[in-house]
This record gives sequence, C-alpha cells and structure tokens, in this order.
Amino acid sequence: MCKGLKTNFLGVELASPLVLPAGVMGMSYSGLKICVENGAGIVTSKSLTKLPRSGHEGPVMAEVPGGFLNCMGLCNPGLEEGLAEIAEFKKLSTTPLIVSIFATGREEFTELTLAANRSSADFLELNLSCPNVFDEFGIPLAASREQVFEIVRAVKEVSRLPVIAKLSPNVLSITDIALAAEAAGADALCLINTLGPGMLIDIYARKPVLYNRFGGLSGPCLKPIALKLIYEVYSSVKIPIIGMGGIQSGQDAVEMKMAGASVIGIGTAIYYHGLEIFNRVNQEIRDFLEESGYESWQAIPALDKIRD
Amino acid sequence: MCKGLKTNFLGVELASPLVLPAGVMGMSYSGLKICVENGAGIVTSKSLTKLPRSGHEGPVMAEVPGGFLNCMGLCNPGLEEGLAEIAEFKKLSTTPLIVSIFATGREEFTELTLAANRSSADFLELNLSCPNVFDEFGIPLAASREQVFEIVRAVKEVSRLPVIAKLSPNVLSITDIALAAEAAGADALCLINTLGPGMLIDIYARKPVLYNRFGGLSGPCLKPIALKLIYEVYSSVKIPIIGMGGIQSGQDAVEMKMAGASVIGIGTAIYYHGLEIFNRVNQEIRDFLEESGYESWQAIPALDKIRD
Amino acid sequence: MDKRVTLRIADIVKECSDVRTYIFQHPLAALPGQFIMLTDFAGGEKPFSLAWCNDQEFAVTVKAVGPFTQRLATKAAGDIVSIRGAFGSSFFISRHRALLVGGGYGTPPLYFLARRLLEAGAEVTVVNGARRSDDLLFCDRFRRLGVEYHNITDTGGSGREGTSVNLAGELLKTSKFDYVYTAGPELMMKSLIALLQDQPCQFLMERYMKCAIGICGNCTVDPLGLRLCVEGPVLNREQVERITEFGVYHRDAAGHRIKFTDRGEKIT
Amino acid sequence: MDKRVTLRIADIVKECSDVRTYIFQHPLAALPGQFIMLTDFAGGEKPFSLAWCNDQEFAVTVKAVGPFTQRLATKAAGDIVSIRGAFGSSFFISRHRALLVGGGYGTPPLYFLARRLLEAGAEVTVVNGARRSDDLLFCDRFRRLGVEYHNITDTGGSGREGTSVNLAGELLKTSKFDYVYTAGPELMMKSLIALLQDQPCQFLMERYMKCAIGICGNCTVDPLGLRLCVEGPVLNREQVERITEFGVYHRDAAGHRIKFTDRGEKIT
Ligand SMILES: Cc1cc2nc3c(=O)[nH]c(=O)nc-3n(C[C@H](O)[C@H](O)[C@H](O)COP(=O)(O)OP(=O)(O)OC[C@H]3O[C@@H](n4cnc5c(N)ncnc54)[C@H](O)[C@@H]3O)c2cc1C
Ligand SMILES: Cc1cc2nc3c(=O)[nH]c(=O)nc-3n(C[C@H](O)[C@H](O)[C@H](O)COP(=O)(O)OP(=O)(O)OC[C@H]3O[C@@H](n4cnc5c(N)ncnc54)[C@H](O)[C@@H]3O)c2cc1C
Ligand SMILES: Cc1cc2nc3c(=O)[nH]c(=O)nc-3n(C[C@H](O)[C@H](O)[C@H](O)COP(=O)(O)O)c2cc1C
Ligand SMILES: Cc1cc2nc3c(=O)[nH]c(=O)nc-3n(C[C@H](O)[C@H](O)[C@H](O)COP(=O)(O)O)c2cc1C
Ligand code: FES
Ligand code: FES
Repeated sequence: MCKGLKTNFLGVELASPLVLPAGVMGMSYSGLKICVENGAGIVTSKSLTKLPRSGHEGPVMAEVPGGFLNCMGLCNPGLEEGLAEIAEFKKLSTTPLIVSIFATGREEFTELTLAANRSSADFLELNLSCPNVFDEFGIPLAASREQVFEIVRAVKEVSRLPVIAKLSPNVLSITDIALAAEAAGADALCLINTLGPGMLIDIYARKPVLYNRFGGLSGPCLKPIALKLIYEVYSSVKIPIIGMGGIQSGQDAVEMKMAGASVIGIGTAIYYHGLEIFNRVNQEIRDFLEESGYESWQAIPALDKIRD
Repeated sequence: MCKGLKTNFLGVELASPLVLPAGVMGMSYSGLKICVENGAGIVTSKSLTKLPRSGHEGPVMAEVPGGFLNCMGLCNPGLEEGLAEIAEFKKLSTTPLIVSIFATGREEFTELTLAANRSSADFLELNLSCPNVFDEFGIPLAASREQVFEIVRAVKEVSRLPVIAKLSPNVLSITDIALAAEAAGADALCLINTLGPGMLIDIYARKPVLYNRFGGLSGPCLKPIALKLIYEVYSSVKIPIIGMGGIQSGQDAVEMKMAGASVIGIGTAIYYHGLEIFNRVNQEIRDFLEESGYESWQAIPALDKIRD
Repeated sequence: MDKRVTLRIADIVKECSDVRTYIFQHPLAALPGQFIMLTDFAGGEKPFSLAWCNDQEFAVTVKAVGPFTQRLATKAAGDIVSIRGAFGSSFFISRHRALLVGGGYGTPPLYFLARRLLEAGAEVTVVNGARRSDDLLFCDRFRRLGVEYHNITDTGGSGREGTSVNLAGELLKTSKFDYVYTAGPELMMKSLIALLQDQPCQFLMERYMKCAIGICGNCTVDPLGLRLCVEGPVLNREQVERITEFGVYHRDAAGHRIKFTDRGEKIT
Repeated sequence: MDKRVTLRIADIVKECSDVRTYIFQHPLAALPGQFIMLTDFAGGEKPFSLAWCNDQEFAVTVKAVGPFTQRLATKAAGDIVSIRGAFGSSFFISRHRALLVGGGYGTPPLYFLARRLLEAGAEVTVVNGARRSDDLLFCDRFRRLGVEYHNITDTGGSGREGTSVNLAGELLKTSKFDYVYTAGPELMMKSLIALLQDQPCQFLMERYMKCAIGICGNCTVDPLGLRLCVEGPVLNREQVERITEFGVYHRDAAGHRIKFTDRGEKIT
C-alpha cells in the first residue's frame, strides 16, 4: 500500500481510506477478511442485534436503474455469535474493525454496547437508520433529533470504543440530526444509509417484487444524494464523517472526500466491479494524487464549508 | 389512438394516460404542442411565477448514474406571458392542459389562481415542492402539513379549475402531507417532484458541478422511490394521483398504475429515448393490455391498499 | 443486470414423489453448474441449479423439503414465478474422459453438464446415487444420452447396492479420467474428495443464498471468504481442500454455523 | 451520457480584439455544426460551435459579448473549464460543389465543415463576411485550405465591399452549387434564404440553451417545437422556412420573446 493512502481515523492508522460498510460481506469473519485482502482499510460487521434474526423472506434484493433495493431485514446471528466472528477476524488480521449494532431504544443499545466493550472491535457504530424494518420498528430512530441525542449520549457514557452514529438520508434535515449526535458526544458520523425505501412491482404477478414490499436504495444513483448530505453535514459539524453511497471509482472517492468525508465506504459497487473494487479504487486514488500533485489522501482538501 | 388508452381524469377524457410534467418542454406553446404530436395525452406548463425568472446560472443540469440533477431555478416568463403561451397552445390543440404555478405563500398562490381562472387551462397544479430554490425560499412548502393545507384551501376557495397539489418526496411522511392536501379540497395529487436535492463535485476544479451547487434528481433511478410513495399515498387518499418519476417504458407506466396512479408523467426519459417516447410507451401499454387481457388502461387494477 | 424475468411454468414433470422438474420456455444464457433464484411471490426466493438450458427452454429440478419447495410442488403449468440469474461459476468442459458422480438433487445439474460434455466430444461416465431406487433422478434421461451410466442405491434396487462414492472409487481405480465432477450431499462429496488425490475435480457446493450477487456475504465459506454465489457454486478441488468448513458446517439465514452430521442432516 | 469532461485550455489564439479561439487536447467525437456547452465554474454554461475537431484536439472560437464570454477572454492556457457534448445535429457532407456563407462567429463552424467537405472530395467556395476587415475570422485558415475564398466587409477592406448575402447571390447566379451552408447572424441568414428558392441549403441556427439535452424546452422554435439543441442547431431550408419566428424573435433565459431588429440586435 502506497504511503499516500494512509489515513488517520480517530487516532487509528488505516492503510487505505476505504471502508467495507455494515451489512455488506460482513456476515462471517472470512467475508470480512477477503475484503481486507482486496484492499479495504477498515471493515464493518453486519449490524448485530441482541437476538439472532433470519431477516426478511426473499426476494430481498432487486436491481433498479442505478442501484439496488434491499430488504435484508437485519439478518445476523445475534450479538454473541457476531462478536465471535469478529474475534476470529481479529485473530487473523490487524485491520481495524467497526462493530455495527442495531437496537430499538436506549436501554438495548446500552446493553449491546457493554457487550461490544468486551469485544476485539476497534469502533462501535450505531445503526440508527435501517429503513428495512419499518413494519417492525417504525420510523428509523435517525429521524428524531431527541432520540438520536439520547441514545448516543447513553452509549457514550458506557462505551469503551469510539462511537460512530450512522444516519439516514430519509429525514427533513440531516444536519439537525448530525448536530444532535455530535452534541451527545458521537466521535464520528457515518453517512448515509440506504435511501427511500423504494418499491418495485411485478406487473404480471401484480405483486411487489420484494416480499417485504419496500427496500432501501443503494448503489451509484445514491452518490449525488450522499454528496449533498455529507457536504451539508460537514459544513456544520467538527467530527469526522465516514462517507458512503454509490462510490465505485477513485474519482468518486475523491469527490466524497471533497464533500467532507474522511474515509469512504464501498458496498453495492462490489456487485458491479467484484471484490477487486477496493484495490482498483486505491489505485485510482493514487493515480489522482499523482496527477493532481496532492501529497496524500489526507491532503485532499474539502470544498469550502457552506457556512464559512 | 386505440380505445384502450382513453382515460378519464377528473371528468376530462384523455386520449392517452401519459402526462408531460411541469418544467419539461413546457416553456413555449410549440414545445407543448410537439409533445402532444408525439403522443402525450395531457401537458403541463412550466411552473409559472408572478414575475419572470431567468432561473439559475448554468450549469443547470448534470448527468448522474440513473438520472439527472437539475437546478433550472424556476425559469419562466412570468404568469402573464406564460398564460399567453398556453392560450396559443389551446388555439392549436384540444388536448387538456395543466397550468403549473409556483409561489411562496398563500396570498401569492391565490393571486396567481385568480389569473389562471381567466386562462384557457383545464387544470391548475400547485408546485409546492421545487427543491431548487432552497437558498431563495427555504424548505419546500410541501414539507409542512399546515402550509399545504392552508394554501390548498385558499386556492380551492377561488379556483375555477380543478386543483392538483404537487408534492415533494423529500419529507418524512408524504402521506401526512397528501392527507392534508386532500382534506383541504385538492382534486388530485401529483407525485413526485425531483428527489434530494443532490450534488456533484468536479474534483479537478474542486467546485460543485452545478453552479447552484445542488439540484433535484430525476430520471430512471427515481422510479422505485416514486412507486413506494405513490403506493403509500394511494393507500390513504381517495383523490386520483398523477404519478411520475423515472418512467421510461410501458411496463414502467403499468407498474405505476398498479402502485395507484391514474395517469403517468414522462419527463427525463425524453432525453434517453427522444420525444417519440410518448408514442412508444402508448404502444407498449397497448401491447401489455393485449397480452394480459385487460380491457383498457383504466381496467388495470392497483395493488391492494396497504391499509385495507 | 441480474435480469429478473417473470415467467409462466410451461410444464411440470413429476420425477418421483417429492421431486419435480419445472420447465420454462425462455432463452436463458446459462452454463452447467449455474443456478437461478426463483420466487413465487408468496414468500421466499431460493437457488436452484439448472437441469438443462438451451436457446428455447430451461428447467430446474426441485425436491420438496420445506415450506418453499413444498409450495412449489403444488404449482401447475401456467402458474407465474419470477427468476433472477443465471448466477455463479460453471463446470469446466473437458473434451476427454469425464466421471460424473451425483447424488439426490445434485444429479440434474450433472445431466446438464453431461450434455455439454458430449457436445464437446468428451467420453462420459455417470454414477447416480440415491437412498432408494424410487429416488434416483434422471435415469432415463441419462440413458437416452448414451453415456456409460451406473445407478447405485443403499438397497441395490434397479442398479448396484452401495454408495456412489464406493462405486466412483472403483471406477477411478480401474480407469483413468481426465476430470471428475460431483454434486450432491456435502458429506458424500466429502467422502469422495478423500479418494481423489491429485485428480482434477470440480464440486458443486451449496450455501444459504440471499442476494446471489455477491454482496450480502451470507454464502461465504471459511476461511477463504469465497462467495458461493459468485466464485461458486462450482469450485475446484484445490479450493475445496482449503475450505475448512467443507463437510463440517454451513451458515443459515441468520449466519449461525450449523454442523453437518453423518447422516447428511443439519443440527445446531 | 452527455459526457461532461474537465479540461485544461491547451492554447488560446487571439483572432481579433474581441474573439479568441480556445484549443483543447482531447479527442471529442463531434461533427461540423455540433456544439459543446462550456463552463468555467464561475457562473454560466454556454453553447459554442466547434471550430475544428479531430482525434487529438478540438477548438471553439468565442466572441466576447457579455459577462460570460468576456470572462473567458481573460483566461490563460492551463486554466480549467468543463465541457459537455458534442450536442445537436450536424451539416450534411456533400461531395460536390458547396457554397459556405458565413458571418461573424458563424464562420468558425463553417471552417470545420470546409475541412470535412474537402476530405469528402467536395469543391468548396467560401464567402466570409464581417462589418470591418479586422473582424474577419479565419481568413488565413481558409486560405491555407485552398478553397475558393471571398472576403467581404461593409467597408471593403481586405476584400470586397458589400454583404455576404449580396456576394452569395451573385455566385448563385453565375454558378451551380449542390449545397449551400450558412451560419451567422440570423438576419443575414434570413436575407439569404430569400435568394435560395429550391436550392438545397442548411442553416446553423441559435437559440438560448440551458440543458442542451432536449428536456428543458428553452431552445424550441415556433410553431414546430423543434429543439435546436437536438433537432438543431443545423436545420434544412424546408424546416427553416416553416419556422415563423426565424429572423423575427427568439426566447431568452426566462422564455420571453425577444424581437430581432434590422441591425441584428435584440430588443424586448
Ligand atoms: C447453488 C444451489 C443450488 C441448488 N440447487 C437445487 C436444485 O437444483 N434442486 C433443489 O431441490 N434444491 C436445490 N438447492 C437447495 C434449495 O435451494 C433448497 O432446498 C431450498 O431453498 C429449500 O427451501 P424450503 O423453504 O423448501 O426449505 P427450508 O426448510 O427452508 O430449508 C431446507 C434446507 O434448504 C436450505 N435452504 C433454505 N433456503 C435456502 C437458500 N435461500 N439458499 C440455500 N439453501 C437454502 C436450508 O439450509 C435447509 O437445509 C440448491 C441450493 C443451492 C445453494
Ligand atoms: C448552437 C450555438 C452555437 C454557438 N456558437 C458560438 C460560437 O461558436 N462562438 C461564439 O462566440 N458564440 C456562440 N454562440 C453564442 C454564445 O453562446 C453566446 O454568445 C454566449 O452565450 C453569450 O454569453 P455572455 O454571458 O457572454 O453574454 P450575454 O450578455 O449573456 O448574452 C449575449 C447574447 O448571447 C445570447 N446567449 C446568452 N446565453 C446564451 C445561451 N445559454 N444559449 C444561447 N445563447 C445565449 C443571448 O441571447 C444574447 O443575445 C452560440 C450559440 C448557440 C445557441
Ligand atoms: C445488502 C445490503 C445490506 C445492508 N445492511 C446494512 C446493515 O446491516 N446496517 C447498516 O448500517 N447498513 C446496511 N446497509 C447500508 C450500507 O452499509 C450502505 O450505507 C449503503 O449501501 C450505501 O452504500 P453503497 O451505495 O456503497 O452500497 C446495507 C446495504 C446493502 C446493499
Ligand atoms: C429540467 C426539469 C425541470 C423541471 N421543472 C419543474 C417545474 O418547473 N415544476 C415542477 O413542478 N416540476 C418540475 N420538474 C420535475 C418534473 O415535473 C418531474 O416531477 C420529475 O422530473 C420526475 O419525473 P421524470 O423522472 O420523468 O423526469 C422538472 C424536472 C426537470 C428534469
Ligand atoms: S448470496 Fe449474498 S453474497 Fe452470496
Ligand atoms: S436547451 Fe433544453 S431543450 Fe434545448
């Protein structure tokens, strides 16, 4: 890995600014590991819940122009087994890891945090924004400033790990939510979770294509939305941002860096370009540094803030 | 035009259920006319404001995966000249026309409505949802249940024409807004306006690509979002819905009909498929009616409502 | 595009009490070993290997084992389903001497393979195993191909008695094969691999699949992290030998590790 | 894709006091008559016709007339701009006798056309008009092409005195041309069309452009509704003859109709 890609994220050095996002390839230690082998600088576990979840009945994914709808439904083996997978990953790799957790309220989040404290994860991400369990849990927590504040504060009080709040794009003002998370002590933000959700209908069967009817939108068409929200939030907060949504090239990654993100997630693009996408984007970033004369990834400047 | 496509929309018979949406090809009478010649069943004027607007400085459009960002900025020659174009269109065509108006509050909307009363338009559409004049006018009206209710009621009190409320997807619960519009007397809804807005950054110039920085997202990647919102609103309201967002084939149009829309707008797809897109979609719908055994467009049933 | 398409079932062939072949009139570009995801819009979307596939039609052969496949068994020709795919890796097409060792619903994809091998000019030997002779799939179809064909069951009805692995072992001792292909219960394949040494061989391996496009990670195998929906389901011997979970455990829909037992069943 | 690309200006050639040619090292697939949209990220994105275009480079020639083009005049080689395109219809390439009638910044796209006509084996005659001889664009470039070339100005400096339309009229009387091509002030083209009768002819026509991809409707012409960014900017005589607004009015950024005056200026 070329020196130029090294990135400091909350005091931890990453070999590459590329992040494997929550829910993508993160079901098993070997899934995480192969992404590292392909060039990811930091990986995120599947969002873990207290009890195991098999997720929604299929179909759980459907291709749409510019991306995919998914309604995985937070399938995961539960916190205990999930942390065991993480431990196994950590035995094999020194690459930093984010454990993502999902809960429905403050107390459960605190409980999960206490368990995560005893894990070998490096960072704790709060999934406040899953759009695919609406029927079960209602509007995502990330839609409420108060809830986000309360949960982040409660988690911060007990967490041994730096805390990342993952927010939803499906809100009226993401900046308000981001400010609440920051005020509550979040160490970083992760923007953005999937959009919508959206829906597809099979006109011959006269049924929704996804059995859960609705699914969050990810993939290339998300990029302009993600950039706008990251830029808006970056203009208001001081904590670092993990940017994601539709990234599929080094150019895209640099664009998101200029919008204000510090490190960059690549999820759905794995479908379009294979697991090699991490290494390819690393290389494309290196090429950009070379041709543009920036010393390093970290030296790439963001746009001027909106509210400067 | 084959009989199967005939559609009754608020008591008016359309030769085709395809709608030219506001802001697309609607700057001049001849732009509207050529869309009718290509198969549109009803056309919408550019959103007219009280005073002329040149719109935002360019670039005002940028291609993204699955669609386009635009920040036209409500350019229009003002209500007076706009209504003159409409009159000229009506001299040449019997095709029904929707006049779209944009204002920032109740009083101005009422004033524009009074002028529209004297026009030759068939329907009045309230653009409550332009995402591209945020800097100037702030959060779209369509984000506030109270404002939507107030404006629609005020307009309904004075309008000679049936009133259509055009709503924004960029709200927490579009159903709440739709119910407010219905309660205030709206005759129909138009869903959806552009999404986001989004942003693109030129990494070599280190500048936003759109001079206005942000632009609303339209085009194919909108379809799943539009379908979900239309289906959700359809499940709650009784008034008809003009559906739009990413439609580019007869299959797409039928899908949106099954989500609950009565008639279907085609905007951005004109870029991908030319003005012929209207006739092509008409034909594809006819083919679908044939192969699926439905008698007519109107006979295509919607999905069961969510709240049945 | 993962190319979702909605199709009417053109025809259904009942193979035995709990196995049916569903035939679709649709040109699918698929290779032997690849699979489709199939849903009937009533809950569940499941992977099935192609039993054959040409310019006009394709087929999958399904054993009714649980809620989804049992509901499929109640479908009639004309019913609507939707498929995505074909997905995954496919069998290498040898042009010389090939031995195909199949068991249970692993046999139909080997039938698809046999046809393509014959087209390529290979000499094909098939060992088709099952518990009981009633459960032997595709006997007649294989026979009509004119391959060297062996039935083998636990009880010996309509063929030899024993296991397909034993028979394959005998054949491998007496003849030389350029390529061995196997599909069926994982423990069967696990026994077979012990006999293979440096014999070139490919395995059709199954894991729980959801996205089928290589994103969700549900189908990865330890410790390599190969995704069986992309890098699999067809794997080479060299890959399988390095998969520590092969024949040991697999992951369910929640990602739980489930052990394989001797009897080919799964317990937590 | 409307193919946005960010480029450094490779070179700038000052043609006369208020006209510059901007050269870019970039392979653009464009035909004579087509245009690009260009922005310098400082507000405004404007259409410019290609003055030439080959596998290595392309160029646009810009007259500084307002805020955007005057700012462009202050740029230096190495500065960054972004372009979209090429867009729109292009000139028919005749292989016989062609007459090109240009005025003002309409001349550079005719230079691009002349090159392609010569490559196609046509015999090319050029009438290049301007108010003053200082404003004549591309004289030397045309001369180097070896075409039959005529300068004409109001004052007669460095060529004939008169208007390009008069000269074209004379040429049309004395010679037969297979095709006439014209680009320049709309009132010039309006005078020319009167002389053409059933002479095959194409016009490069301009309207206010924003999206350049045929959606916004700003560039449509009455009463046909042709979009000059898609169906134009190059139109046939038959089309132009049916455009009632030709030489009469055009629409500005707000859609206001603006009248053309005799002097080629625009008033409300
Ligand atoms: C690549 C591949 C090819 C396959 N080809 C065939 C085939 O040609 N014919 C055939 O009958 N079966 C095939 N299967 C297995 C088939 O997918 C399962 O039998 C089916 O999903 C069972 O669903 P159910 O609801 O009826 O049973 P359940 O009771 O839900 O499950 C029964 C068994 O099937 C497995 N299973 C369930 N869902 C899935 C899933 N989404 N992905 C993988 N395994 C699952 C479970 O682990 C369990 O062991 C294949 C599986 C894979 C991975
Ligand atoms: C197809 C086409 C090809 C053109 N090719 C050339 C060329 O090769 N060289 C050249 O110098 N000029 C060309 N123009 C004209 C050029 O676009 C304008 O001169 C330029 O936009 C003026 O911008 P401004 O801000 O400097 O001046 P302004 O003061 O804003 O405008 C001056 C004049 O230019 C027109 N104009 C302004 N903006 C636009 C716009 N977005 N689209 C169309 N017209 C506009 C106005 O109507 C006005 O009459 C072309 C125009 C079109 C439509
Ligand atoms: C199949 C799939 C599963 C996902 N699961 C989760 C999850 O469990 N937790 C979470 O926070 N985000 C989840 N996401 C969202 C991603 O982490 C990411 O925010 C989003 O996909 C945008 O990035 P992309 O466009 O690069 O995929 C999931 C996305 C996909 C496609
Ligand atoms: C260039 C452009 C201009 C638009 N202008 C308006 C407008 O003035 N008023 C309005 O209500 N919607 C406007 N819209 C939104 C469209 O009417 C429509 O809601 C949206 O584009 C989704 O449909 P589509 O994906 O088919 O384009 C505009 C869209 C585009 C692409
Ligand atoms: S099934 Fe999702 S990665 Fe293979
Ligand atoms: S410039 Fe928008 S339609 Fe031509």
